[in-house]
Amino acid sequence: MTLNTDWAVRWIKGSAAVVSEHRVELITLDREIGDGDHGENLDRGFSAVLPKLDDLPADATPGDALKLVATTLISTVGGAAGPLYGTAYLKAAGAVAGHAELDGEAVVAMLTAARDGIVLRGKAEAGDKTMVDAWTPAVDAASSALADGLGEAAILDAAATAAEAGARATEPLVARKGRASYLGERAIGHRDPGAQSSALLLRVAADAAAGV
Amino acid sequence: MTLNTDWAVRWIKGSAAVVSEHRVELITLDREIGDGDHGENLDRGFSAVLPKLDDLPADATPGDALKLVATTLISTVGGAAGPLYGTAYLKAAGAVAGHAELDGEAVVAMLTAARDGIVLRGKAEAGDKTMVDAWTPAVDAASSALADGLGEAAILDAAATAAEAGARATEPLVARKGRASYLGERAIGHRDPGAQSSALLLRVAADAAAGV
Amino acid sequence: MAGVAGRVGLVFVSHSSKIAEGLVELAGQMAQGTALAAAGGMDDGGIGTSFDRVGEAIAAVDSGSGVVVLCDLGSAILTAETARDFLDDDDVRDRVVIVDAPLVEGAVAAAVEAEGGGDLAAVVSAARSAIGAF
Amino acid sequence: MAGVAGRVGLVFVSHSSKIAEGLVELAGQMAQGTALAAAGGMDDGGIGTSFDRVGEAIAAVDSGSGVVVLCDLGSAILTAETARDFLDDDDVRDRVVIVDAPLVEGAVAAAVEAEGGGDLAAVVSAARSAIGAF
Ligand SMILES: Nc1ncnc2c1ncn2[C@@H]1O[C@H](COP(=O)(O)OP(=O)(O)O)[C@@H](O)[C@H]1O
Ligand SMILES: Nc1ncnc2c1ncn2[C@@H]1O[C@H](COP(=O)(O)OP(=O)(O)O)[C@@H](O)[C@H]1O
Ligand SMILES: [Mg+2]
Ligand SMILES: [Mg+2]
Ligand SMILES: [Mg+2]
Ligand SMILES: [Mg+2]
Repeated sequence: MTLNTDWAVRWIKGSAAVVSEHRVELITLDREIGDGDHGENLDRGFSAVLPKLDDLPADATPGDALKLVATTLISTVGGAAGPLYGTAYLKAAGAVAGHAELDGEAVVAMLTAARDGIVLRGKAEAGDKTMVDAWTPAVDAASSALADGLGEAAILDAAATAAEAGARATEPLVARKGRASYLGERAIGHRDPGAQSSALLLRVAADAAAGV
Repeated sequence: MTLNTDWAVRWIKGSAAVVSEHRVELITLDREIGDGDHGENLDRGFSAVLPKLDDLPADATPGDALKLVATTLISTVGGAAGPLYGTAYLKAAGAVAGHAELDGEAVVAMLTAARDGIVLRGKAEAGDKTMVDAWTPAVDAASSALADGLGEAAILDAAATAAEAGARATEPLVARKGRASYLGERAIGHRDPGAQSSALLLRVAADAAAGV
Repeated sequence: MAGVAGRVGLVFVSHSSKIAEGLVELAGQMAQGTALAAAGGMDDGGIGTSFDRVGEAIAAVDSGSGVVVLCDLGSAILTAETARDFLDDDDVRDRVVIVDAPLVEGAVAAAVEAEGGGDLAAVVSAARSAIGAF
Repeated sequence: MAGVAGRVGLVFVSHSSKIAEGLVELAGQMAQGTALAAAGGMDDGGIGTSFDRVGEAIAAVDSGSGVVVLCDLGSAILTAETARDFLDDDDVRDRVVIVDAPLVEGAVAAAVEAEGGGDLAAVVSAARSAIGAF
């Protein structure tokens, strides 16, 4: 039941679909406490990834597919999410480089590397009201699920569920990184758009694995 | 031998001529330690004053003529010299408002008000390598000349001579105001363009009075 | 955008018309309901500052709640201060504040504060404390 | 302008192409012999930052003496840092410094220092200490 490149491609295609579907929601969240482009940025980025998937060689690994996402997002997103997600996917790809199939341990390594990449790039800490507040609980939940002996799909499901809770938990926070930090107390009551999109993307990863 | 509106108009027309004549010199000085537009800025400003002199009413005072220069320079110069000289001429005009003719005391009051206007606007102190370094010695020399019982023309001549020395004395200085302050030690050895143009303008004032 | 009732307006004074206009774009992204005006370049569009453009920009964004003016270089501050001094109406003059803050960073911070309904003092202090916020 | 031998080059990263281009104009007035490049806007010119534009701008102004990159907002810094990380040549990467300084004020101060022949460290420190210089 390990996760192969087909899974990775399903995850990426599903990400493009979910980002396009939630475009307006993400724009609205970002309009409240940012510049209102987060949905557009991610839609632009993932739309640009889709045609490139066809060029992946037959023997491409999941890491190869993630690397493709990384470079494409970096080149096309145009907002903070570009370098942040780009670095996340790049580090995730590095963590599973060479693996044709990802077992539970590899999945946790991948998620951990992604989160570490975001932190390396953006230097946000937990509670700063950023996408880190979705990723860190996701990584923690995935590690616990692995320790509990769960399989890949269940690990990703735990990660997604934790990310969703983490995104909701950004609502009462004041932002200390990103544009929302300009708002001070006025950011309170609004969910961080990047945390929300992170939860969406992790849910797609879990859904893509659930069918395996 | 007091100075009337004819004198003021001769001073202004002569200023336009001398600024146009020294355009390249002032540009070159400003290129060394600034952005190279001081000659162009002043030439634009005084050229714009000339046609307006024709609109001065027959009973205009010297102060009215100076006020015309002030508002025109403020609107057209486009660089620091605009608000600085503009404020200088405006305060000078205020100091002699209502006088049809300027005696020595009025001349000193006019020069003092001009210098004070520049300081009020630009907040430079003596030695900051700005036009203040021409104006302050000029005011001091004019006051001494008045105390020595000299006439208007001789007062202005003393002021011009002191301004010329003051402009030269900016050469060894490091700038603490204006664009040249970006250059640090590299401003040493270059004459301040605004101090130089100030000396030129004061010399014209003296020349215009010498004929009286 | 014309002055917005109850809200502080902003004027961006730059030697470059492109910088001033670009700032209206940039700050406007996070302050779509706030009056922002560019006063860049000389009257002929060349590099320099224009007394008239500054005066017009102040008039354009003033709604009675105050105007914050940000400038790029010292000579822009001199032009802005002169334009302020020449305002006919004492009340208007008293509510125009020229802030010595980094232009771009101050503009975005001030725009966000104005958009949030901050008063003149709050917008001024947002501009001043801009740097390093993000 | 292409890289100038022996001189530090500058890159201005802004979400607005107008701001970046205006800065090349403004800083260029006092640094006519220094390589300055605008990396403003997204690839399509919209408001945002472009990884490719930053990379190309760095390559354009690099003469081997170092490149100083100034940015408008935090997300521009993230883009610039990513572009720097992706430079193929380690030597080039080591001489590209992204400075956290006010964009306009830092750009002018850095440009003047580079024009005067200051080395990479001097240009970086000029940018950092820009505010309030004038
Ligand atoms: N320094 C940072 N560290 C982590 N996440 C960040 C940081 N800065 C911004 N973000 C995330 O990026 C999101 C905004 O993305 P986006 O709208 O695409 O960028 P921009 O703010 O440039 O318009 C925020 O909601 C936040 O989650
Ligand atoms: N704060 C100031 N106080 C007094 N004089 C100043 C000040 N700033 C600049 N100057 C004068 O202005 C001159 C430059 O004028 P100009 O070239 O027209 O302006 P800019 O620097 O805007 O291009 C300088 O040589 C200096 O004499
Ligand atoms: Mg955004
Ligand atoms: Mg954006
Ligand atoms: Mg000049
Ligand atoms: Mg100039």
